[in-house]
Amino acid sequence: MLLIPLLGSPLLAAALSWLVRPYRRWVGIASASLSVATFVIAILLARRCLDGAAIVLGPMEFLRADSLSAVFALLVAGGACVSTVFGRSYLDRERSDGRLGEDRLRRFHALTNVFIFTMLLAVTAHNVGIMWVAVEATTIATAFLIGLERSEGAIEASWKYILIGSIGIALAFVGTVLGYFDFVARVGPTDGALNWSVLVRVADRLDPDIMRLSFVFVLIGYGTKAGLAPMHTWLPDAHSEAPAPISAMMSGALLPVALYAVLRWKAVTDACVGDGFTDHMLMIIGALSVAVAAALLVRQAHYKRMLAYSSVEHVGLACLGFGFGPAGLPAALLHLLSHAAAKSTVFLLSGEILHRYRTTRVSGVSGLLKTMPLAGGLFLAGILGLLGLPPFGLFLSEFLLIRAGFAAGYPRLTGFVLLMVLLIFISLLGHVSRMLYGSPPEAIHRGDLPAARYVPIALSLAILVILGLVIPGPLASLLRSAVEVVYG
Amino acid sequence: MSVEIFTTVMTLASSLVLLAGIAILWRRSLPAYIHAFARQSFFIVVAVLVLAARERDRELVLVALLMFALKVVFMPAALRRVQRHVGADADVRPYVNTPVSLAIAGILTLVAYAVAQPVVALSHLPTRGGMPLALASVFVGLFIVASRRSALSQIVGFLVMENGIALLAVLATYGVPLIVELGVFLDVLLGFLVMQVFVYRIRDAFETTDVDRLRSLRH
Amino acid sequence: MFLLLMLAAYAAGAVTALALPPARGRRPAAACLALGALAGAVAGARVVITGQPVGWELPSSLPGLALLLELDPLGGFFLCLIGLVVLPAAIYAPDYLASPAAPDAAGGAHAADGGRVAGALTALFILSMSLVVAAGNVFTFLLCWEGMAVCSLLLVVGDGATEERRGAGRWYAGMAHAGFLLIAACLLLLAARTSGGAFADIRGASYGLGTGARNAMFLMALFGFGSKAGLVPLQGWLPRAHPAAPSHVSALMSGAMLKLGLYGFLRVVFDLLGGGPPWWGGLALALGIISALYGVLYALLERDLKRLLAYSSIENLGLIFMGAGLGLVFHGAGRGDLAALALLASLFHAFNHAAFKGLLFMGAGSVVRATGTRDLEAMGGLIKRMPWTAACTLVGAMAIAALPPLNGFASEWLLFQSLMAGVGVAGPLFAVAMAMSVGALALTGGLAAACFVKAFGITFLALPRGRAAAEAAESPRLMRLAMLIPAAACVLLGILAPSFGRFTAAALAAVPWLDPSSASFRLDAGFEVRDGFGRIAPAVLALLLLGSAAAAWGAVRLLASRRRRVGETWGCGRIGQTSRMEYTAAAFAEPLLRVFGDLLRPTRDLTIEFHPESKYFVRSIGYRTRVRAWLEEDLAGAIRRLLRPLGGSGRLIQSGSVHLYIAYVFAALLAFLLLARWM
Amino acid sequence: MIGAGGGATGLGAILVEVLQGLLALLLAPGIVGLVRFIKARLQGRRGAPPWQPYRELAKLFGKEMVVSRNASWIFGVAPYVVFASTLAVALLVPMLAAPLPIDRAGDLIVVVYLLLLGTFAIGLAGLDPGSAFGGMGSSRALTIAALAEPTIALAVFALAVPAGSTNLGRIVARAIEDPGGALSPGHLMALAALFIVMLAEAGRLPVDNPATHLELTMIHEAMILEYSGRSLALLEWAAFLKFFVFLSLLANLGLPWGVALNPGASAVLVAAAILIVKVALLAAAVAVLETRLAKLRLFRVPELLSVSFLLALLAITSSFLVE
Amino acid sequence: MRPFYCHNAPRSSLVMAKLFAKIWRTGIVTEPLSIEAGRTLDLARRIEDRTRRLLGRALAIRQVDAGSCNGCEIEIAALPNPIYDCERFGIHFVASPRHADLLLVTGPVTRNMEVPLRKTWEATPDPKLVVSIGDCAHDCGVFRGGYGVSGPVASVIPVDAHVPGCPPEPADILAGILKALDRLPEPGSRADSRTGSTASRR
Repeated sequence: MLLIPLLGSPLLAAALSWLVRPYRRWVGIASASLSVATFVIAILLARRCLDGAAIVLGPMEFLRADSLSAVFALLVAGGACVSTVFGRSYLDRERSDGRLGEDRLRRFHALTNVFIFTMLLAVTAHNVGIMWVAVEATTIATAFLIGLERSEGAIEASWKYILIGSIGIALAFVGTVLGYFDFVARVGPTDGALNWSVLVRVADRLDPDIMRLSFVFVLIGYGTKAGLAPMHTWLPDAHSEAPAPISAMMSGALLPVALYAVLRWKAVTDACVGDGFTDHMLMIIGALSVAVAAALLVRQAHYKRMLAYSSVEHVGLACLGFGFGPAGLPAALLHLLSHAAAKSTVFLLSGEILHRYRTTRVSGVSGLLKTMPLAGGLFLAGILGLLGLPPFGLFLSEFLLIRAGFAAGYPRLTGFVLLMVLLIFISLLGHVSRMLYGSPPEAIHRGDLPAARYVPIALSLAILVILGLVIPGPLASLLRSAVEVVYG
Repeated sequence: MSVEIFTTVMTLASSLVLLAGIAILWRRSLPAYIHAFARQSFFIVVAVLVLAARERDRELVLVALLMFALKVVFMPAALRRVQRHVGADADVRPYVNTPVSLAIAGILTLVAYAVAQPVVALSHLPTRGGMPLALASVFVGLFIVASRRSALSQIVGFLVMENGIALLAVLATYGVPLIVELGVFLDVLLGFLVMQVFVYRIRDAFETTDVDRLRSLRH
Repeated sequence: MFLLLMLAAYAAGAVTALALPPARGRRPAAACLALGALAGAVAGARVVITGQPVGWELPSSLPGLALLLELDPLGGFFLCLIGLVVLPAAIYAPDYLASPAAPDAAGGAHAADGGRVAGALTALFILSMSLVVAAGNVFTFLLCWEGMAVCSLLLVVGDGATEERRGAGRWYAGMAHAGFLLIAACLLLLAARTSGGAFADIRGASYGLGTGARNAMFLMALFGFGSKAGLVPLQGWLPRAHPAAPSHVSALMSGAMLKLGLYGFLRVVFDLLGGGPPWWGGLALALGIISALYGVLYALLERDLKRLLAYSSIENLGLIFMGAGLGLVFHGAGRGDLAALALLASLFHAFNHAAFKGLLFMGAGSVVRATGTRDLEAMGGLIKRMPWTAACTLVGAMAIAALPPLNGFASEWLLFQSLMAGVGVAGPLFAVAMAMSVGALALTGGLAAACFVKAFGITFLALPRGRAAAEAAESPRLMRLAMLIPAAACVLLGILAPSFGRFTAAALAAVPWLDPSSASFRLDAGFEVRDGFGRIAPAVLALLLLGSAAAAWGAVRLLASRRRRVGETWGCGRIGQTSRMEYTAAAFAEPLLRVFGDLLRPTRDLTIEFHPESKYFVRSIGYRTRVRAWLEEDLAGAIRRLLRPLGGSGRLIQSGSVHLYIAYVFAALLAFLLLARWM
Repeated sequence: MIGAGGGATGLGAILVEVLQGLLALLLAPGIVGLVRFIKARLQGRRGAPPWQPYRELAKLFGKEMVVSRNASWIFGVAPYVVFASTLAVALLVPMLAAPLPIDRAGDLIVVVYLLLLGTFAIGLAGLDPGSAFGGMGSSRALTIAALAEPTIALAVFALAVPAGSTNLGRIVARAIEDPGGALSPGHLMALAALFIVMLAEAGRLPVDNPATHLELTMIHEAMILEYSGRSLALLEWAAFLKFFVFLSLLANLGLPWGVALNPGASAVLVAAAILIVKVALLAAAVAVLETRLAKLRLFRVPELLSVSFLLALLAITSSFLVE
Repeated sequence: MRPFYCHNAPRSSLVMAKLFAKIWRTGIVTEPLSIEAGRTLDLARRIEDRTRRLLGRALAIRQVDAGSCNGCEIEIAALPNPIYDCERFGIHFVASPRHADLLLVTGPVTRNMEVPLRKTWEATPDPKLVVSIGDCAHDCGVFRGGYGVSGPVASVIPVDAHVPGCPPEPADILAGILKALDRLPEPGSRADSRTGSTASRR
């Protein structure tokens, strides 16, 4: 029963924002409160799914949430919650600056909530096809959000995003069709033939050759949405041009949702083809992503693009974790959770920085810690978190990842990835230190937002710290049962 | 209808679909692109109707009707309107010239055969002969997107790709479940509309639909 | 029990620093830290003396992520070492940070938050250092190791107001993280066969590893821990980071944190890997020698007081790693008894270095606080205005120059003895290496003496070279007290060296394969090495020196004229003496700069301007000489050059063309399809 | 603990020690006087009598001390440190009997570092009054000391390894017991190296000219340029003592015969007599050598020291690597 | 002469042998100090007993050129040479007034040297003596009244003894110094005569 409010509250928020005319302030508050509610519901959902139970809803088990879904639902709802709550500051300001008319404000709210809804749907849909539809729908919802500001850059970014994203997702549909074809050809048409649970159950009867083919299409297709190299090309553009709350959600939540789709298919393919195939694919593409991110971060001149490439890196790392087998999966999931917390934080703050300094160039920002001590400090903490330093969660998950890599018997690959991680560390830190320190420009306004505004960000950093020191017992069992979902 | 005739008809339809896609590669004007796309969609509708008739599947008939309305009527019309509004742009100076494009299309078809080989091997369906062709039109669509400069021709390329996928779904599995099909239609429609909106925006912002000009975001 | 008290105290220190306003919070926080240091030292000492490890575990719900503390004698020894540095540093910090004059304190104390965060970071830094040596599994070790690096990094950067601090941060961050990743790779490779990564399990599991894997792990451990210890060629961060940090943090970093490089090296290479072939030790020994000479040469030429100390830390860590490498050689040659001797030297020197380098950095901090500069050429004459600081620093300088009967001598003596023991143990190649090492060690000792004569002499003696130095004032009482502690330690550790040697030997009992109870050394009232090969009794030496001095003094008092007159410094009758006539730091080092010119590659720039009327009249002569740390800079440059094509290729990938992007998707699809068909 | 082992115990040993210390203190100026005397004669002069240094010391002790007002307590303390460290070395080096109990308190390495302690102190004292000459002197003195260290260490190495001990008493005792070892090429080369280092450390020609009064060429003199009266006397005495200790060390290492193995009264007296003869012979050799040599340029001193380093290295090679 | 470690060792040793052979042939060339040869010595004031006792047998001299024409310097420079060999009397020159017992001042005191001379005197520890050398030191000689001349030595620092002459002979200077210390050797005493085998070899 939790699934209805989970999916319902963003829909309700979307409807509210679309229907209430003229736009009222309380709509924003309601929207934010509903996203908090969604997060709470996601937590409750996760609690229900702790011990491997699945919640099913609707005809033909239309929706089904097991522990793997719960992990991603948590991630999506959490990211959405932080972004919408903090995003209010962004919206208030854009509005008072007159950069955001009422019409667009309404559209922003409506589309954001639709976006959240589609992501939640993607992770709770039982049917592969519906999941595909939901993921495709995220593209449509976000395309307008990226182009909200209607600058040339925003239009360019949206076009690239929508074109590359649509093509990718279309390829994923080819994979889906091939999988369905395999199923129909081998098992015969049944009810719920495209349902996960059914696919996994009969996977050993499927044809391995076709499943391989299908997985390649799925990997490239959803991988495009996930920002895996070399299909990542839209990502830096979209993330850097989108409004900060949207960048935060896209990076923290959307990319993992695409990976979720890959993971679901991996479970099916593994059960059919046997271990090794998907792992190798994922490892190749993961390592490639990390390397490409490293190459592009070395001389990166824009800080939002920098954060975007860092997303490429982390998605690549998660992919590697998926490839490292049962030990790597919980690491990768933790990695995505921590990454969501850290990346939403820094993306949201990057919006503040952009507003204050009016430039996206690293060289244009200096003395951040002096201009905005609180925001700068939180930004620094978020970046340190992203770099995988303790006591933040990514340290722990990267630790687990590397351990899994070595334990799985890929010391050279893991070593290579470590080298790339080092390069990224050095480059990123160099860029960020240029922003944080030094003397601020002359005419810049100093001071933070009211401290209370930073509460959501502080909370998400607090979660990040907790994830970096102790894995709470419930989360661990959730992850364990998620591993069972994938590896049986 | 005997199996042989059915097979022949379906393969013929698939070939026509592919040829209609390849036709885009040698045509030089946007209206011609749109026309080719409409024709391709029409061939698919025909194929679906034939299949529906053979399988006596009402759902497929519904799908065929939807497809006709959307891809043969609405989308080409919308595209023509957009094209009139934003201008022809005499785009059509592709990155890759026509002979090479055609050669690549041939290679892509071969690749599609190679890739689809296990699928064909596994399938007992009479439609299996068309599956590589459907995959080939996916590839050709992709190639169109990659090699054409105008935003509108990229949309057309994308739609050609979609058509290929739709054909593949029909040939391989006699149609995915209806709800999925409906979702897909909705997505394609919405995606198409969004793209259309952005074509206007690109035109407004850059005074051209040549997406090659969209290169300020890089590195 | 004491371990938990220590943790609680450090945590309380962090909270206090963060919660209270800086002006009121500094002293309570410092008290917490001091208490923690004492508790830690007691806990460590107890473990060393009883030989019974103590442990504590916070289990985790995921395998391998438990926070496992297990303090064995080796860790206990290092905990004592940390305590020795932390205690004075904690006492030192409040007054030091309260002074606005100290430019390096400014980074922490005068940031926007008034130094709250810096205070908390200091406490966390100490906490993570203490936990590193108590860590009982890979996760805890790596967590604390990197935590230590992060805290110290933030402390080094401070408010990042100067390019110096930012540059230091970049260097430090890069090298520390590179080292960390090497260490992490090494440990995780080691732990790959165990379920939880506990050190106890790894010990049992590491023997079956192949030679190649073991060699790789050793190299990773050597360079990983070497980067923390500042071994050449990974030393570049050290002379940048230490000066930039507030002085008590420099003391902590140099005195305590660098030693953890040794700890980790011993833990991994001796304990977990169980030693290896002699060339492992040979490599460590070679790096140690090179570092020692490199460090001391650049220290000698340095005119920045804190950079000088930082270079000197490279030197001392080199000496320490010489001992460790030697131990490894002996172990590889099957001589556990001699290995114990070499490690005794190494550990002892580590402890000594903690005492005197902590002291020297605090002394430097006092000077910097009083004068507002780190430039030696602007100091001078401070001994009259800052007698306490000067006296304590002098003790430190003498100890670091290894002058008997202070502590530095005791450990260097042990190192000499272990080197001499190396003849005939591992073949003729190593015998030659030992001879060269003895020479290098002696040269290092001599250069260190020259270096610290310069450092102390130019800073404290003669006339003030600037106004700040002329108006300097002595540090407040707490800071003086803080300096007295390690100064006393330097003296006591020197005179009571054998007793402390026994303590060190007890710590070595934790390292398997060693045989500290064997005949390689005996410690009673003196040191006896290898059955009488070498013997010293530091206490007797001290008595001898004191007795001689007292006798001389008494005789002079009794017999000689007591007339004494104060006059001017003799300067060939010139009218007045100014500080411009004094020997400068650069001039002091000039002869050695010439001698080692080929290594140091100084650039000299002599410009003579002649009178326009005649070239026989000189209007002005400018002489400028600069010594560039070319090894560091060239290495960084080489890395940058290596990275440039990578960044360039990145730019090619992301060209902005949407067509190309789609082609990527296409290409990736085709490539993976092909891969899938043939995999 | 000192009592155990060795050739002598208890009171007798202490008496020998005291005797040795007094002997060194008292003989040291005379030996320097002897060198000067011989040099004077070789230069065709009458020269001062060999006991002239005693007169100078007595005079200096009786004179007033003028101290710069810029100097600190370091300036006052340094002479005592130098004197005490040199005296301690004099006590550690076996002159009359070997091995004495005090042998256990310190070995050859201690000797080296005690001398370094003296150099350290005088180096600081040179900088203290702020005179340019003092700084120059301490800079040079420490440069030379630093460069001499490796040679000394290697020489110690070369002497200690064959003898099985770094402790001087043991080395000397071993040499007496095994005269063949004392004449081995390794041993001799080590002694030659030590001899060169001795010239450098004791401030003799060709490294430093003790009689110079040209500030620019000074090393030791430059550092003590500020000293007067009793402090100067102490420093001079310490320098004499250092020279004497070096000579007796060389003498007893190279020609160990005569050193008493069991310190009976007569044996010690004989040893003292033999020591004086040996040291006097060495002093004469130094005098002859100094007559023959010109002072080296400062920047050629490292070359000289590298020669000695090479000798020491050869000593090691031939003494046990070639075995 | 080349340092002993030069490459051409055989030649070097030959040179050395020749050198020492020559030394042997030459013998000691020091001449006895003849007081009669000197002129009168002008004792400015009586020297304390203690000073004489203390400095009489070991005297360190710091020479100060207060503005001399260098004539006196040339003569002074002859003091340590083998002929005059001041060292036989325990006299040697030092580099610092701190080490000195006696200041040997030459020349009329020029204005530039007035302060340095006083400072040198101040820098010399007690007990100390000042001996002025040459006529100029006494009364400025031919430089008297010159614009750069400040006055005789005695006008700047107290002078204990004076050796007249322009310039005085080395023997006079030596005799003057010894006279100042009141320890002129008796004729025929050891330090003065050329006795022993070295003399006979001459």
